[in-house]
Amino acid sequence: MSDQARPRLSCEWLHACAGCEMALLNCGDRLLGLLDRVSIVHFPLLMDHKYGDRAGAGFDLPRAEIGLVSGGVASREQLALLRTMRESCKTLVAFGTCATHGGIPALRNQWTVDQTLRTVFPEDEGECSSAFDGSSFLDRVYGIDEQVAVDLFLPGCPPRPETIVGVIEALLAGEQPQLTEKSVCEHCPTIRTGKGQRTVRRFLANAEYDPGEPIGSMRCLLEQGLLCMGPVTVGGCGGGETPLCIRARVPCRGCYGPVRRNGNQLLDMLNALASNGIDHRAIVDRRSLLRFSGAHGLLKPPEKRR
Amino acid sequence: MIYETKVNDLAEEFGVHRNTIRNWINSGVLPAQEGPGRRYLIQWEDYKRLCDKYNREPRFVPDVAAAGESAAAPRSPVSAPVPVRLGVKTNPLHTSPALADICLTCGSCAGACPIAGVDDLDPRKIVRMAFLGLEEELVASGWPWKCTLCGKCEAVCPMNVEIVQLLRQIRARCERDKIPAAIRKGVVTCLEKGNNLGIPKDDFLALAREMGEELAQTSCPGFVTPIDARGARLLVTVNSKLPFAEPEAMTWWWKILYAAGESWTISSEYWEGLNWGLHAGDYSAMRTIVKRIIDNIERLNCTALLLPECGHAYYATRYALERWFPESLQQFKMYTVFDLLLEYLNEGRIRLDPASQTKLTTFHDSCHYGRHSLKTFGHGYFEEARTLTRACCTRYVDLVPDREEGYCCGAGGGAWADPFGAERVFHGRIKARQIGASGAKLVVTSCINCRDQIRFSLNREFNLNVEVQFLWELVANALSMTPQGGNEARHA
Amino acid sequence: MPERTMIGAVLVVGGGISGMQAALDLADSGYFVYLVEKTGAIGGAMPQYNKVFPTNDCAMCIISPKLVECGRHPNIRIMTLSTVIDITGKAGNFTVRVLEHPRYVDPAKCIACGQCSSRCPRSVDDSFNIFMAKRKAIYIKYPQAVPLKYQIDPEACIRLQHPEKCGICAEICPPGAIDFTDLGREHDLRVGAVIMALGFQPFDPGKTRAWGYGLYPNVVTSLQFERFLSPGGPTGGVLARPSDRKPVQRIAFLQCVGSRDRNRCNNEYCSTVCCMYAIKEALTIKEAYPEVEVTIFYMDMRTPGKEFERYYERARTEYGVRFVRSRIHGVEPKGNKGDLRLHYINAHGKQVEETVDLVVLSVGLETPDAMVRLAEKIGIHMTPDRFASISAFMPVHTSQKGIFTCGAFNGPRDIPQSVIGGSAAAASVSALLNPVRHTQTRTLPPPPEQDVSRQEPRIGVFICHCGTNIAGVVDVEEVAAYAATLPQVAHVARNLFTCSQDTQDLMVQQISDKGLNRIVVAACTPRTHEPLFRKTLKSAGINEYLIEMANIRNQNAWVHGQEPETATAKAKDLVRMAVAKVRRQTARKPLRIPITPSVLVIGGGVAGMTAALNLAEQGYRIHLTEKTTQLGGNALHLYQTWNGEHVPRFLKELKEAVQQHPRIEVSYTSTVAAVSGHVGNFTTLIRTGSSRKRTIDHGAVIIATGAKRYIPEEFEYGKIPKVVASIEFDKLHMHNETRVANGKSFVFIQCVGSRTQERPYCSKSCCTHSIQSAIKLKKEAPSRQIYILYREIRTYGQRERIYNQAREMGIVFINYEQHGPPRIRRADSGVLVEVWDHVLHRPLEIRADMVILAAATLANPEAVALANMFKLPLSKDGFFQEAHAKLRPVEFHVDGVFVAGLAHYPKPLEESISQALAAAAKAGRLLARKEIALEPNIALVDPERCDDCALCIDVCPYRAIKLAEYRDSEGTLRTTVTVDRVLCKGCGICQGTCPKRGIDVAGFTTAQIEAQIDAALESPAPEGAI
Amino acid sequence: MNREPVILAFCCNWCSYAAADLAGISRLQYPGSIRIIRVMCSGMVHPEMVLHALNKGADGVIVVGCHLGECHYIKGNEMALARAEIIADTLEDLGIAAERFQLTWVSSSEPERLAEAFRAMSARLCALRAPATAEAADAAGEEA
Repeated sequence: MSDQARPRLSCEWLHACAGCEMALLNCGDRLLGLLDRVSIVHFPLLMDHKYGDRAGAGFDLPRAEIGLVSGGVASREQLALLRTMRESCKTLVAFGTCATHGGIPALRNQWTVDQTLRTVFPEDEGECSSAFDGSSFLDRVYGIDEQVAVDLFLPGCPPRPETIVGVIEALLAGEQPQLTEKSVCEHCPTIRTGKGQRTVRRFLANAEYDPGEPIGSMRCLLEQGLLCMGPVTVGGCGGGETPLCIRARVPCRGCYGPVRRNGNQLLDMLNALASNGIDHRAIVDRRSLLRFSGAHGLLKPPEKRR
Repeated sequence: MIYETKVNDLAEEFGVHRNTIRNWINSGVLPAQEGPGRRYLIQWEDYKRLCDKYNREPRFVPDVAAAGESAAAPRSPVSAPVPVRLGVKTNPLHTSPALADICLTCGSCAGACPIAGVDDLDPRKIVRMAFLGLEEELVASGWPWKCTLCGKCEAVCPMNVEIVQLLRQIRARCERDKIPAAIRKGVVTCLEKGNNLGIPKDDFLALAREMGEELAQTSCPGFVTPIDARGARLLVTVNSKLPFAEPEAMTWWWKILYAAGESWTISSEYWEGLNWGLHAGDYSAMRTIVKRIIDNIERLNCTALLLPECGHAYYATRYALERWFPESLQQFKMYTVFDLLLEYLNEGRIRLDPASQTKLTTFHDSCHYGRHSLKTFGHGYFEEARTLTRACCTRYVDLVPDREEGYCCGAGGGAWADPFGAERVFHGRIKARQIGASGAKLVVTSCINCRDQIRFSLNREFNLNVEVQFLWELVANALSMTPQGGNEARHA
Repeated sequence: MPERTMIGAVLVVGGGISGMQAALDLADSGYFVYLVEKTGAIGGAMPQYNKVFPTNDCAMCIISPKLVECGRHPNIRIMTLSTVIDITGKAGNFTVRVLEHPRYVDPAKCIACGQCSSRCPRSVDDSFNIFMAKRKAIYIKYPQAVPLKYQIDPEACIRLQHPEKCGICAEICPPGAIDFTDLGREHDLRVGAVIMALGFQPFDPGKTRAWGYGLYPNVVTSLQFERFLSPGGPTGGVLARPSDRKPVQRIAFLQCVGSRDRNRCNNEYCSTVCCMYAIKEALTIKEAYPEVEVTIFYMDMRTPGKEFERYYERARTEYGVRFVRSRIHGVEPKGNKGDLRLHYINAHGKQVEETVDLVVLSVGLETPDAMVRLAEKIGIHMTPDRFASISAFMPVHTSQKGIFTCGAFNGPRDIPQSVIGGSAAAASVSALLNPVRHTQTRTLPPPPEQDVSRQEPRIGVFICHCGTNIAGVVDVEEVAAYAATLPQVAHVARNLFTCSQDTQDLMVQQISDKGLNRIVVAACTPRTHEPLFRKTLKSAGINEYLIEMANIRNQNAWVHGQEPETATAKAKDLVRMAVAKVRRQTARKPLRIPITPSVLVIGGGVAGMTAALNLAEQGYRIHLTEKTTQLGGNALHLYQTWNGEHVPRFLKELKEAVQQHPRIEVSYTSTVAAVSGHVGNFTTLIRTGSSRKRTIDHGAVIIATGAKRYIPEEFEYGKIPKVVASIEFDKLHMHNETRVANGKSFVFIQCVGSRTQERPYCSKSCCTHSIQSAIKLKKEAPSRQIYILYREIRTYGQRERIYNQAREMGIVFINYEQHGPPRIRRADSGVLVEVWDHVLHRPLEIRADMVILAAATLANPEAVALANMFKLPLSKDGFFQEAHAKLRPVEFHVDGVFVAGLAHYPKPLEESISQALAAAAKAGRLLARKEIALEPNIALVDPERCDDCALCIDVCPYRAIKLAEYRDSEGTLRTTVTVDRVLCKGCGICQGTCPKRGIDVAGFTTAQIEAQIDAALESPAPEGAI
Repeated sequence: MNREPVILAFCCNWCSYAAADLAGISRLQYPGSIRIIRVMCSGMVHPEMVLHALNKGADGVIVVGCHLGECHYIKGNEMALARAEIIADTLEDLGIAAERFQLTWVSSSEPERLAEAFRAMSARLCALRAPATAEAADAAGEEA
């Protein structure tokens, strides 16, 4: 298929780490097949592409059928870039949890820009600080859907490579990509009885299990008293198999974001604990439960709290 | 600790008149110092003593005293009185369960009794003591004599404990030389000389004739005091207090009898209309005195009897007749004052002019005619009294409460004659309050004790400023003495 | 009686709570019931009350569902304004002549619109409000009356008195229901049994002037006061002095007015309920007006019932109600401003005079003369206290076979005892008429139900005027116009009374005419009226759950009465919310499961045996487990009942009857080891002896595990041999042991272990028991000295007679409440008891040959395990906690489990027997249905959302949620969350827990709640929002 | 515009909803901006519903259950109590005033208590608004 005939794929990254892009590249043989079917018109991580007049009115991005945007929106520049992406792409995919829910960078939302800057670049530690006046920062880190309309949410930190390719392939085929709407627990094989511990164990504590036995013979980590975010986190990391962290016999960290798009992982998790009579106040930093989904106004700086 | 109060407040607290409080202060019964602003300063102990005397809950309790007074606190064995041993002796007062056993100890009687608390006793305690066998203590106590046997306690008792009967039994059990002198003397004199005051026969007859003549001159032409008139229908007794102290009071009845054209007589012997055997708990005396009346009726061939002045006399006589001489009641009719007056009124034998009395008038029920009669004989003379009173006045008001629930004047049961003046006045405070509250200016009653207590004692002690009349005095004054054809004829 | 002549119908005389309960139990057990009521509406006395003790429930609210249930039961025929004239025939086949007095209003036509009443020119005193308010000559007894049909008071009606005059009501009555020519009718009813629930009348204190009733306006009876407190009463619930409408500062309650009195009346008995209702009224005042001083003057506070003592204590300590032990002799006015004076003697023996604003006379209960005459006519023996004469062993049987009795006609009693009596009478009738069960009843087949699940919602909105209750405040027309604009609303109607029978018919019509498939009723509260409308939907052929109510009366018009605009706006919001919710309503079907027709009775005491025997006679198989080796339980220690009946003889007969009954199987030395299943289908593991186990299937269970006795630690018990507990004494006494035989002086000490801080409850039967023992001792040898040291003598009801008898015999009663408990010392040849006298306030010393301690009754410690197995609550004192202290006294919230006897609370024998019969009635009523329909408002798992995270499992209080294993299509073993439809009660705790909306209670789904929230906040933009 | 604060009240079927009915029977008055949503048990209310209501513009949310120990469903109100803590925590995280959410207990016989809870919450929310209103007025003044 000629470059002209192939559907165009545009990839942009905002407040992100490149992990999602790496995941896309990590999909092995299927990448080759994909490259045959799409024309990558924009992908800053892979190839140099001029943005046009950076200082002037805006960016100049190629039009594309599919746009992948990773990372949340943290600066005015990223916002402008995102808007341009939206205009230039037919189908816009929020790519990875930073894009869908702010991700790790949105932990910043607990503080004001000023506080963040002063913490990260203390004034007495060299001249770097002066380079950032903060004026280019937005007041907080946004999920991209807070700023523009998004057609598809593909969460994950990073999303599973096979899923990424599957989504793109589905879009190419004109189908609605099938992503699970259920939680991590759906494919978690651990033994659940509904009778859990009444306390939350320290994060550093290990799960109890027999290393010789399969995962399926291990007791549910939450019921063991480990703070497993599985029930409130949307699944998909295991691709229909045992979720990744569980495979490593560590509790889910919640990296796919809330199980329902508008859900609140913190609230749901605390509610789950409280309803089961577990002392939720034992959690050292409860807001860390929003470590992947602090956008959408769920994390706020302290002075705004009345 | 000083209790600071005003005379008014203290009077209200104890339910007595301020004059009484002043009397107490002046006489030293209640030591008090005059303080600023017309206040009196009273030592807590003195105030407490007064409260104890009338067994009233003190209104003012200093914190220090309260701490030591807590009733719930266990009493130390050292200060505790010697326990009463129960079940040791059998109880001779214990003649019937209705006298005490059935008592619920509910306190109704003690709450109703106007002198409950005096001497730290009340009807409930009396009943309880009788029940628990503390008879000697009871008999030695002055309380049964301070009690007017008004029967308010009995009327309210849900178990119908016969408290008055019990008290009479206690009175009866008292050594004769221990009972109040006046009562003892009255009974003895009556038995010996025919009347309580020992008025000689000649003196009485002379006085009766003289009063009759006066009456004939003033309002009843042709009236002659009928003495020993054989064959007269009605035998009328005379309360010895009247010829002794206020002879003209006899003539009110005479005037009515005259107006009604009654055929009546007074006996020259044993004309006494009192029967203090009842008060003394001396049933034998009571019986003797009643027997004399029966003898008089038989001797004079009368068919009806009237004891005109005194509630207790009617009651005692009726009681004795029913108990010891039931056959006599078949032979003659025993009238109450009300029965007779109503009969005259209803038969048109007398006519009454209400306009003769324009003061606001009330009627005070005698315990014996009212409550006791109701209880003992099945009928209390409540409505009759009011019908008659209303017929003689333009404005009438009831006392509240009255009738069966009425309060004793404070002088019943022989108390008018007894030496317990303070208690009598204290008892009368409720009557005084009632009269005051009614606004009546004229109190009508049917018993000489009641009249005297209200007229002489309560009027003074409580500044009542009311006129007190006998019912028949009121009736006599209201009589329309228009010439009635038959009157003279019948007398002739 | 040959079975073929028996009749499967029952006459219940009296429409009070007891009669209603009997009627409902019988009608549901397969018998047709005629419920004859002498007034124009059923309900009896309860609708007049403001609240009920000790739950403080609103009386009207708890009784109204029962009223409605009676009103619409296909097998209950309510005959109002009717009296029984004569009963002939015999058990199984009676003919009853009933006189139905004219109502002058055709109930079939009357729509209760109230126009007649509003136009009626004649006002008379309203007896429902005890003459403190007026009603018209044409009236309904009370607004919630069943049947809700107007009636004409012929005495008051101008037209009926003067045929040429008035007649306005007939002219304006829209359906033309008024008929001045109505005549009385006589009916001859053929029934198999009769239940006399004739009720009581309050004592009339106006018979004597002492209390000032009728003389001073500020003296009222407790029932009048109840009306004052009632929001529906003459003052609208505002407390004010009748004389001058001034606020009240001081209130005095005078107890025992018309009770325990042989002087001012002839009611020697205790009316049982007055202490508690006085406390209740006092509490109600204190809650509403804490500054008001409330004093209760009493002789003995009689609070022997369950939770009564705590109620009393709470009134005293928490609410500051003052209790003064002194009977008030009378009430006098003070001044002319309406104040009242009380003079009394306080506990210390001191004189006290007090002024109060209001005196409430706690009037007693008595049987109306007409009822006494009726009883005489049909040959029912009466007690000297003019109540039906009943045996403690057969507490609902009259002296006439086949005629039963219950409620206050059996002696003064409170609501739960009346309810228990009603059920007990029903059980006894059920046993008698079992052969002809279901012969007179009818079942109406429900119309076929159309499937609306695929239809677009077509919502019908019915907006109620509720007379003027709603329309007087809310602009109903505006609301209706607004409702019509809402999406998917296909029809809007306004009704004067949406709940009236005619509107129901109209609704059915409109549902079919307009093709409605979801209904919103904007009216009162779903708590009372939803069942009614559900039934209407059902008869209209659509699923009964496709309804939502908008509460625009109780929660709108009534609470914003002064703000019509606000109320109208709110009504619109509420309608919009209801529409939003009903749109998402789905059809539901109750789960019907067959019932195992047998009953497990746990405990072989009198309660257990009575229940077992009755149910066996009703035709069910019974398994009775007894943990010891013999039947009899605590009654084995009893000698006689309060009225002198011989217990051992009764017990022997009962045991034999139980042992010989073919349908009863008894397991001795047996206990319950495990329980599974649910109402209708329990499976219970019984352990017999140490090892043998067996499984029993049963549809219901009756817990009658009894109680145990307290072993005293006080009063030198166990140290001095002459100090014994009462139960031991009874044995010694029965055998005339030398200590008893030679004894000259006996001291009984009451409340040993009861009414303490540790056990703040009264053991209820000890006063009666000690007095009986004392009387027996005294009868044996009148010279014996007998002392009963007590805190409160609680010979409630007609037991007061034996208290009176005891005193009359010279038994000494000494109250040790004030001065502390007696001191016991060993003496040379006996025991020295020192106690202070409560009247003389002096110490007394008694040399006793024996001291008998009335030891408390304690909860059976084994109840805990049983409660856990059946998931039943226990009270703080360890007794089983019934579902509702007033109206569900033998049931639990767990269906199919019932309680009777001492397991519930300490009580005397006849109350245990009554309760056992009541429990049998409930079990029988359940089994008679043959299958059970379970409420479908339960949690449902959405398999689309649920991912088996198991968070909901542990939160379920009923353990209804489980992880079930299954193999998926590929054969892998997987788990899934399942809800047990029977165990689930629909609380939605799971729903509140689930992070993914994977589980929802039908009818209250998260989506519905969310829709309601959205609809609520959809109103015109909240300008100036915070 | 001086609007009364809009409050959503989740009332459990057995106690508080019954009390709300009784408040009507007793003719108690409370602010007209209360909207009651009937739930079977206070334990049915998911914290998300509270947040949802506040996000949708409710000025306050009150959850009313049976008194502790008196839950019709044994422990639903304890559940609500535990959730109230996390709701409070979450509101803090979201910078929403704690006054906007309240959990309280009312038995079916305590209509006055319920009405008082409604009145008190409304008053609290008004008080909360007062400074904001002042600010708004200032702002309006500046604009002018």
